[in-house]
Amino acid sequence: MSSALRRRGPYTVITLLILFFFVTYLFAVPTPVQQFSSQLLQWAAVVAYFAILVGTIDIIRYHLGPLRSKQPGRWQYSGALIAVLVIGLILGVSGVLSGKGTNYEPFAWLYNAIYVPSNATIYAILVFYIASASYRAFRIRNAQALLLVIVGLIIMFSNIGVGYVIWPGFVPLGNWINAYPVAAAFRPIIIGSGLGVILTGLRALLGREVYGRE
Amino acid sequence: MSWIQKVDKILSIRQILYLLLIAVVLVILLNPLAIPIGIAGATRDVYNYIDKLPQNPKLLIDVHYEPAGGTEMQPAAIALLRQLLPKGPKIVFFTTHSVGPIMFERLKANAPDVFSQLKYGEDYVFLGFVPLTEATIASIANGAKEFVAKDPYGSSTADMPIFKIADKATDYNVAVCISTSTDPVEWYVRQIYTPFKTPILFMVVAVIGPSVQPFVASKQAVGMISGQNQAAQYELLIKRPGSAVAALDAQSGAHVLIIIYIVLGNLVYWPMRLMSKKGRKTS
Amino acid sequence: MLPPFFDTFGLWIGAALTVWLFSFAFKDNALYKLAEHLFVAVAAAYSFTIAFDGIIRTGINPVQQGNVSRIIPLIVGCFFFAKYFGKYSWIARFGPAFAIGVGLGVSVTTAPEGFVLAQVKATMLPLWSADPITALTNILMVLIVLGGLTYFMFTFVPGIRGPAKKTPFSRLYDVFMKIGIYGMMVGFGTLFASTIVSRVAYLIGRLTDLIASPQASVVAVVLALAAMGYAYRQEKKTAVGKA
Amino acid sequence: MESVKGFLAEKSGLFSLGFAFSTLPSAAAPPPVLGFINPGRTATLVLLLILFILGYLFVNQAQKGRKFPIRTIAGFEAIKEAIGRAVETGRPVHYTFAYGQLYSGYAPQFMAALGVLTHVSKLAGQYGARLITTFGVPEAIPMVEEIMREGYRAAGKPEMYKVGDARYLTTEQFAYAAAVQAMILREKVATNIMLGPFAAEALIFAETGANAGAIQIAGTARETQIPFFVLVCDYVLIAEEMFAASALATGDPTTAASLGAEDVGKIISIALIILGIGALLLSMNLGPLLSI
Repeated sequence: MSSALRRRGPYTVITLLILFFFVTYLFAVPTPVQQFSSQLLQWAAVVAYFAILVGTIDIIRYHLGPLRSKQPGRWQYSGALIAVLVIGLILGVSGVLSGKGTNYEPFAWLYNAIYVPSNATIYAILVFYIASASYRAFRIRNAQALLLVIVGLIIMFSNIGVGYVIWPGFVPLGNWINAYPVAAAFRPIIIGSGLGVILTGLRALLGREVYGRE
Repeated sequence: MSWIQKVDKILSIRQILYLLLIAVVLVILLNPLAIPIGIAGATRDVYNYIDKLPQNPKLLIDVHYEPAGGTEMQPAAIALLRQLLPKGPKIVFFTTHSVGPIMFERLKANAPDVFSQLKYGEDYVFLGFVPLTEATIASIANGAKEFVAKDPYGSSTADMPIFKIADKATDYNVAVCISTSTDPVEWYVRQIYTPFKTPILFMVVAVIGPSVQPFVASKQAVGMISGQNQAAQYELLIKRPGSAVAALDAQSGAHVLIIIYIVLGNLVYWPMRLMSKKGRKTS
Repeated sequence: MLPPFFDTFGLWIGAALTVWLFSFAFKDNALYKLAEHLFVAVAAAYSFTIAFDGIIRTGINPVQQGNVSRIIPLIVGCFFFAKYFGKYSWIARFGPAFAIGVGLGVSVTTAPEGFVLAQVKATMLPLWSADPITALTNILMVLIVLGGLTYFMFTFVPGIRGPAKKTPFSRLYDVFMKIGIYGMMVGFGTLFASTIVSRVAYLIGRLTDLIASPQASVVAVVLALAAMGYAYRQEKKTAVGKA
Repeated sequence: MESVKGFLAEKSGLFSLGFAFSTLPSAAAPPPVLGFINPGRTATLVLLLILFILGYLFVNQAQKGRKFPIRTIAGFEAIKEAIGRAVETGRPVHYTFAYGQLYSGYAPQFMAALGVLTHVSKLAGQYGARLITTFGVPEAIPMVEEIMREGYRAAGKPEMYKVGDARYLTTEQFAYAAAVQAMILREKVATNIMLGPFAAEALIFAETGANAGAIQIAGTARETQIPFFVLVCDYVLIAEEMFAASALATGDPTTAASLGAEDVGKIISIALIILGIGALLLSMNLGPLLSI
């Protein structure tokens, strides 16, 4: 029993759920069934919160490794990480239990001082990479690259004030490129991803998708 | 090594380019240039659409951006709220980004003129963080009040007057997705527009703007504000220039630097390529 | 309330972390690693808190208010933790299975209209119009879409079963493949150029914050330079040692 | 200045999109189609049924031996040459496939990346190249180890597999990115292959690989990252090409069969577009038919 549940269980759950939504979305079903489908959606959203909890536990477990083995050049960082994480957890959970949530002052201080600037900066590093990539990558090696570079330059000029000063037409031209050729260029990718979703659904139904396998 | 290869070598030193970039942005931030800004048709379309909304419009807004994207998305969000304010909007805010609650508090703090005139629970409500899944968006669309029993401040949603008029996707005049990622954008299309035909409006970072264009072109979305440049244009349209307009001068500076590097890259590349071809022929 | 000292302290930490994380672009160093680990720690603590809060508001509170069925997702959610208990780790797969099943259920049913039919419908454009710009725009759009769709076909394409003679049909296929590639280049050029706006915006945001606390920034820059110099020297030493 | 703006406003009106303002649903719900299909969803039902039935038939036929050939994909073909070059230079091949949870919306991309990895490790075994795989997907650790070990074993060189060459890093984006970046530079990789749902780190890797002078082959179905790969890398697998490459790599007939079913979906789309345009010629609008 337990082995059958183990092997077929998750796959059966996925199959039943897909079929249920297939029917309730497409066919006129009685109102209680419709309501139940809305219930299922809410349940799935609640379940998704738990994945985040597990993610945090995984991070702690991962960093306990270097800390335990005193891995040179790493254990100090892992130690600092776990210490700050635990402080953050204590502050955060006590904030939630006290009813103030994330607005609990010490916790708010922690994320405003560390999280907000770090998050913003870590993405801002990318500006350097895109700048140096522009120097080497935007070279006209062939006809395709020529088109890419010309369009890129037009869009750059249409996005900034300097472009508008040089030639006001850059703005409507950039707008046109975005609204028509670019929309058309990404349309096949969107159609493809839509078809991909449908086929993923079918493969899951047939038990051939990764979630259905043992 | 020929002189042109030496030039290439100098230009390839990444650290020089990085320092130049920081210097250009820093200098312009300290000495604004007030370069005029042209307004794109797409921005005007959004402005006109919001302008034509009836009195007391009902909106659903997903604050899906993190501090990094905030520089781009917050000005657009504030401009939208300022344009809506005279109409007496009813807004249900929520966020599918774990940092969303921080960003919402910052949005409130940075637009005191808007939020001081809206009454919590009656004119607007914040549902807090809900996980980033397609089922979540569908749940919000099927009835936000039932899904989230209490707001993050501890009040029960069941008693809030706003949910009597704005609870399900069909109640809203427009659903706004302010996003740094394509996921919520795609799920808005699939779970809010497709089943309920509720008009949706995108406010996205410039990175994902182009890839979202097909949904705007197919009229599945009523419009899109993409990136800091369009946020600045939006600020100009509502006649309240803010941080996006202020940033656009520095944008110009950085762009010009990058464009110069692109041009130099090609000026260096072609002679080198021709030379290496010649070299191969003679050898 | 926190003592006012914390406000200044917070600004200093913020400025220091900004500079240290930036230093990564120039040279990986110890202060960058420290900043990165602090970031991950607070981020993890933050998301845990926010999820915990969410579980209470959408799971436990409704149960308290009488919506008893909400206990089901709470139980299914607890399955996730089974993965830490070797023997019962298989139970953990029911959590994701439930989430994936519902996710696929709602996406498979809405994708045909939302992602395929609506896009197809929007491409049914009149190829002629009194206004030449509209007509040309429409022709261009239709060609690019058909070209892209052709490009993404893998099985049912001419000449797939062995080298075949060029037929008019296979030539047409080649032409549309080309149109598809060039169309995508327009899209990618635009995307690249737009990305610059976002990235520069991030930089502007960071520098604006640093300008707000100049002393802290200067101190942080000096420390970062020292750390980078140290990392550089260490690297040279090991390089010499290896040689 | 104002006049210029006015001119532009007029001009941009020319280019702006016309919006339908009447998209609000009408209050009275229309009755079900044929008495049981929800209004507006008939076309969805038809398309889903066609694809499900065809997909099922194709997968069935594939299991019984029908071949679904796949067109050549330049980026996939290039893997051979790129690994060859790594052997010539005596430097390693690096393969990475992004970070995240396996059981998520990105599962198809992760699985495609693992599929291509089987091909890469087979070739690495045949040519005797050292392969280093880095990734941030914890659930994939056993699969990656098994695939790499098998690649060397099949070529009769099991001793070439070293435990440390299958490197799970972390699920944290920038920690993963920093580690991969450092690895590319330290090991001076000759061939850098990147396939998977990369986010912002795509450009970091591509730039670093270019600095290390590696031949780079990259692919992702995250459309926002494709431009960086197109610009910086030597070969790119654009969006669905990645899935096709995986089918080629594993030789799994059912994967090829479902790609065939997707092709049918695209043929239907092309046919509908051409039909729709043709109907417009006869001043008929087929558009509304797609939303009955």
